[in-house]
Amino acid sequence: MDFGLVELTPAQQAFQREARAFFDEIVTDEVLEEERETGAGFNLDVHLALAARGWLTPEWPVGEGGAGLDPVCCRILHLELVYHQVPRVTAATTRLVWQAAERYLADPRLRAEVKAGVANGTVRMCLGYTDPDGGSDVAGARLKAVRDGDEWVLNGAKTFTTGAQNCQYTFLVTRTDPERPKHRGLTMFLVPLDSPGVEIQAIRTFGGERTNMVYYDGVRVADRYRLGEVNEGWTVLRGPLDEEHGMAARDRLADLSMGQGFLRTLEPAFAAALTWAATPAADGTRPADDPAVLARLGQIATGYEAALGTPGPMGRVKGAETLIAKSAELIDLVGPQAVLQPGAPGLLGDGALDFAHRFAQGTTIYGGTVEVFRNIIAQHVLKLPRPSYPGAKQFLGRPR
Amino acid sequence: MDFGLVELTPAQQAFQREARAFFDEIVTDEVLEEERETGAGFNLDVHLALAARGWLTPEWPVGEGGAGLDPVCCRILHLELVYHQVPRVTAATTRLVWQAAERYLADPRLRAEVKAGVANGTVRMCLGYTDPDGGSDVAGARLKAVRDGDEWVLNGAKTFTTGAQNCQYTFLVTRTDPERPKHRGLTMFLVPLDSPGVEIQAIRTFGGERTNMVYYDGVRVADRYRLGEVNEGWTVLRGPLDEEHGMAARDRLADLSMGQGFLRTLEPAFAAALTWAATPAADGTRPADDPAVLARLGQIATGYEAALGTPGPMGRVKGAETLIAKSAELIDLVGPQAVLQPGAPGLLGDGALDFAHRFAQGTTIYGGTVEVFRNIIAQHVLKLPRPSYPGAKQFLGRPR
Amino acid sequence: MVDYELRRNDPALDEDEMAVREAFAEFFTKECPSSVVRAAEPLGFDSALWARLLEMGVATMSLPAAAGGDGGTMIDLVLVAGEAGRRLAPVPLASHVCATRLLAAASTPQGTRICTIAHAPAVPGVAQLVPDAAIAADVIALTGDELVLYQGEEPAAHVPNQGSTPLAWWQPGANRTTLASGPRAAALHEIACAEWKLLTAAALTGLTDGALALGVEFVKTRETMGVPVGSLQGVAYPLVDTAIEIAAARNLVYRAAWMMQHEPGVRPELPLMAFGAARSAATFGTATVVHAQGGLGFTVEADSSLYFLRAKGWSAITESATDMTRVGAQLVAGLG
Amino acid sequence: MVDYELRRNDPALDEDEMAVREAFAEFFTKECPSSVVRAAEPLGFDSALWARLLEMGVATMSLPAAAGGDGGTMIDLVLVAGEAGRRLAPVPLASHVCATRLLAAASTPQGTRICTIAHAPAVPGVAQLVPDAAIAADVIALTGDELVLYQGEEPAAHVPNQGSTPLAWWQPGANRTTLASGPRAAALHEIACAEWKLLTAAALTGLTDGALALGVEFVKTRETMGVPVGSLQGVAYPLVDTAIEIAAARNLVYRAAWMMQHEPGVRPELPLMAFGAARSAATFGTATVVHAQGGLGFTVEADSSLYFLRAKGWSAITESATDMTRVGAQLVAGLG
Repeated sequence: MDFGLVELTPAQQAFQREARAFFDEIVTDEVLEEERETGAGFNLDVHLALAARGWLTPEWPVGEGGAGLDPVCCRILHLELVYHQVPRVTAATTRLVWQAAERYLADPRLRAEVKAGVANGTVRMCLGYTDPDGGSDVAGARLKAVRDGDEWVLNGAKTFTTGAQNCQYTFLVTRTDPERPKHRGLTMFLVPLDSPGVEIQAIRTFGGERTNMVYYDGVRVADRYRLGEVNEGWTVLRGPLDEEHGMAARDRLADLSMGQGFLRTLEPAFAAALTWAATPAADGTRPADDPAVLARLGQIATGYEAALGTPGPMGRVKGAETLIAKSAELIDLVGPQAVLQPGAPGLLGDGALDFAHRFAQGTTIYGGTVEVFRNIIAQHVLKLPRPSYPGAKQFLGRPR
Repeated sequence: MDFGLVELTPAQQAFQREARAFFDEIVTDEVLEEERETGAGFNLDVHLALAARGWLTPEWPVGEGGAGLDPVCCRILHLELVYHQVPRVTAATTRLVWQAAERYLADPRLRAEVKAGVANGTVRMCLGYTDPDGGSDVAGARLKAVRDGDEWVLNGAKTFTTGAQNCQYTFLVTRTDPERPKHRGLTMFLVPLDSPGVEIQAIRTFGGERTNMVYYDGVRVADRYRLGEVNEGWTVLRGPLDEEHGMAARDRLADLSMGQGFLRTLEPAFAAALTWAATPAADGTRPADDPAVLARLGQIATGYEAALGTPGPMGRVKGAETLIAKSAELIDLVGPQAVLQPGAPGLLGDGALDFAHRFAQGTTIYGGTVEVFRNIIAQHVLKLPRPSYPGAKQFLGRPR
Repeated sequence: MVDYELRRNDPALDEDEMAVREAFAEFFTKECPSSVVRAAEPLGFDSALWARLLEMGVATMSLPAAAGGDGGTMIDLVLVAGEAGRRLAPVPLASHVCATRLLAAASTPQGTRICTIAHAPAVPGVAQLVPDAAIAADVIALTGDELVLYQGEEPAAHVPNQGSTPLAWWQPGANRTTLASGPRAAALHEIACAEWKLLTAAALTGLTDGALALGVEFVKTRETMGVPVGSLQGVAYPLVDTAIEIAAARNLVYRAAWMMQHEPGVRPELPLMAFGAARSAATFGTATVVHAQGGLGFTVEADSSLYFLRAKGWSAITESATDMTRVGAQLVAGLG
Repeated sequence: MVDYELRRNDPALDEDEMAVREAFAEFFTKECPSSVVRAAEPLGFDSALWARLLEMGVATMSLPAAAGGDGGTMIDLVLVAGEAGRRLAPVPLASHVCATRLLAAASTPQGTRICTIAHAPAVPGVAQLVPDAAIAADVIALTGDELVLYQGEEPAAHVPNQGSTPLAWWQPGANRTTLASGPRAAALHEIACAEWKLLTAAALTGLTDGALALGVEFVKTRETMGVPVGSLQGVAYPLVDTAIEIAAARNLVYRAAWMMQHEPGVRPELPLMAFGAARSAATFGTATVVHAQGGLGFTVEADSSLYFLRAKGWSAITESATDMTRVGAQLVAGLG
């Protein structure tokens, strides 16, 4: 057990100063404002500036386009990215897809090309998992891929392909054999998004993010972009899914909770509420002078701290649901000022309360709904009997 | 819409005074102490005293053993029974079973005999629904009834037959045809509990109640005790079940919430907490001087009031779950004194806080679990699609 | 045991009440589809809709005939507010109706302009956020021990906010008319704020019911694993719980309205309780519906998003941090 | 954004910690089956079990070697308390251990008798409910600005209570030894009470985990409608949520213990938070397990009933009404 402060070496301290100065410079108000408006989770200049330092792939050797950072510096870099609110959704999906591409791209030249692009920022990748009407049942994908000589022809659509407008490739789940059991008829591709027949249509969420519907109309993709064997897509897919679902091991510096990325949104909101509580009104009284206000702040903070330490898939559920519950409670407590939005005078903490409450609602869905995670916990942690559904021989789990 | 006070006629006022004086006299400390110890929900002297006034069947005509009370007086009587904590579980199950017996007993002499006994207190009836291991799936009953000439031979057991030790009959669900779909192979009987082969074994709950396991070992029961047709037991059973599930109409004087019977347990607990809050400590301060304490009392009272007005099966769920949540919150608020039990010095409100918290846990099960009620609401109120289970063509609902 | 009061327990609408509810249900369904709600963003005010609503007499319906009203009741008002909420109508219903009632109670003729109420005490030079002040130049507020009608030249500047309501920072101006003073001023103001909370509670309950209908419809038709999503208990139960919370809040709103109308002052905590219950039903219910619709519910094109944003957007625009403390204090005081 | 602290985040037990947990898990599994728990009712004390536990050094294991201890840590103690909780051990673990640590901190030799702590200030002539005072004649309390060891002739009279704990009304007697005075007295007492809450939080977390195991086992085997009960989401999800609450509370207990041990005073709110989280996990979890077992879970013969009654029975015996206010106050104070 160890919750201690990490003592930094002089080199690590220098790195921390360097990173902070770097982000202070490149994450300008314009960058943040643009991100607020577009909700893209991506800024090309910032992305390329990160790439220039090898910080998109910080743990990779310098010779391969990385920065050769040790785990402590990687953690510092991660926390600085969070602290500076660097738009980084597309950077994250790119890393996720790379894991599968590295392992399953058969063509070494293409693999090397993608790898170099991931590091230098010119190759960015997004997730093409969800069919329209498909919900969480990724294995039920219907987008069709039909072989035609050395090519495949794709027809169908994917929704929630976040970042597609800024990516070169999408990690696409296709149905190559509708006759086989649903998990056995999938094939994965790394589809170039500049292929003729690809159309990207923006979808905005009330959390402020932009995602996309992507249509595939007779898109032809060469067989070299296939990942893994034909009809073995489920195996290929499960790597990143497991990563997203946090079944993978984590080191002792990393966030304990898979939901911490969500929970962090609560921090500025809570800080805004604390500031509100400590600010005297015209008559000199502070909300914090009321023990009932303090008690509610204490309750909310307790929920946050409890969620922070909840590991793995449990932390995923707890993080999302804590963010939803506590952001709402903060708004109830603070009142009118809490629902102001950017541009309003008297905005508390940059609108963090309003933002947290809206953003929260997507977090029970991203990368699998909380129900998917509850099913995982029921079956893999509690070992409860698996429910049987007519349409599923398996439920996002391991093949039997 | 009408939430107004009922203005009593002089006769109704007189009745109220009479009822209060009557209960003040017959519900002695000994009666309450005995009930606390036995958890029987029954006291023979009290039961017979009620019968002597026709108050077991208060709305029946005087000539049939009732008291001919108008609805207002019936309501007064009911509220006085509650107010005086009269042990009345067996009186209630008797009334419930009588509805089926009145309609389905084929033999007029037996019917008249039972009716007279219900009114004069000598016939008391309990519910024999649940097979051991049977849970909420009443239609899955396995206790066997096999015809032998003009008699039936019963073999099996029922659990949670509350009041059996004080009853003359049990309303028994039996399996008469194991070959037919499960809802079509049931037959109901009114089984005399003094029949040879009946064995009653006490079960105590931590809520303080006593219920029973009842074993039926080759019990012979005459066909005249059969209720309704052979294999039509589900129809017979549904009357009282629907009544228990609150699908039946209710008049405007009655409790709005099916869960109010449970919720009432919260009232003395809340009153005890209010008294605690208003009592000065040695240094003169009262818990109620702390706004945080007031806020929590306000929250709890709000939950209670909201539950009070929740009608039908929704009120059943809300009543039980509000009682569970709020009794726990009251204990958390009040602290050590809240968990004291009768006999302890410094007991608040007769131990109402401790009692409410323990009693609460049974209320999500009595007469069908909250899950059964949620299924009913999902299907009959929201019209959501019915889930399909391999073992059920129907789920405590109407036959298709 | 705790002693009882023998009351009727009947939330069922009578014929007249039913007629009011149905008339307004029909009105809002017809006049206020989601396209109207969207078109009114971000200010949250549709003047044509409001004009038609005023024509229906909504502002004055609950006033005594002597004050130009129809002798309607608080019950009628919560029914109207509930239907307005169900369709997210962008109109200053609660503010203007309560302000109008307040003017009538203070025997002051109401004008033709939209009027609203400042919920916190007004201090010259100190701004407060006031619901609907971005469309109302007339604001009633408590200043010192006086109840004052402030009449500005024009409404205050709108501030962007989550629920797209006409919220504005407002401060008392020079054009003031005293409506009442002393304890009566405070009492009138407190009643008006309680009425505002009650009408908002009614609107939130209707809002949640409107959202639930969208969620139920979605899960009936969407399939996963070869079964309708709505047949899974993990999906169905939260929707059932939403229905339960709506029923609970609605009847509490009804009871509070009935008591305010027929036995004013007897249960002053009920409007605060109703507001608390309705707000929590709306918070839970709209989040549940959004979630039941999966990723789709999270998009701005889904109507459920409109409901979600107004759940907090309508309830947070009044200060309520001390409501529960006040409820608790009233209950403790009731002991003596 | 809020600035960060670079800390390790590792709740995994190291080899020594694992050894402690396993030793005590084994001990309680073997020595404290539910029959022992039942036999100790209603007093809630098994003197033989306690004697064996003392032999294992539980009272002094966390004291410095100079004070006769093994230099164990708060972490070791929460591990022991967790395993005691899992088996509902009827022993005064939290009280006696915290009192012993308090005596050591005040450089007072501990005696051979069971010692406990009065959580509220002791006023002559005023009785308070003190955990374990029905088996402890030695009670440490804060009186005025002094920390005092009161040594009675015999323990106070046991009062019946929900969790079958050795609870008693106690008041300060004549035989008193001053352990410390002034701010130091208050500080020592506050630390001891925080430690008590933390160990109780650990016990409650273990308790909930023990209950969950019973619930999970039941729903795996019981069938309804032709499927195992546990395959229904309506049954499985609350059990999943119980597991989540346990994991959340456990790691908060660990973190609070680690900080108390290694950076005392830096996060004084953590033990209160851990207590709150563990209590709410126990409340929800034991009720969920009882309910999952249907009518059976509600019977006294079911072991789950023992767990349910101790969830509140162990957590309510200390005053905690102001805990969250104190947490909030500490956070606001941290702003400046």
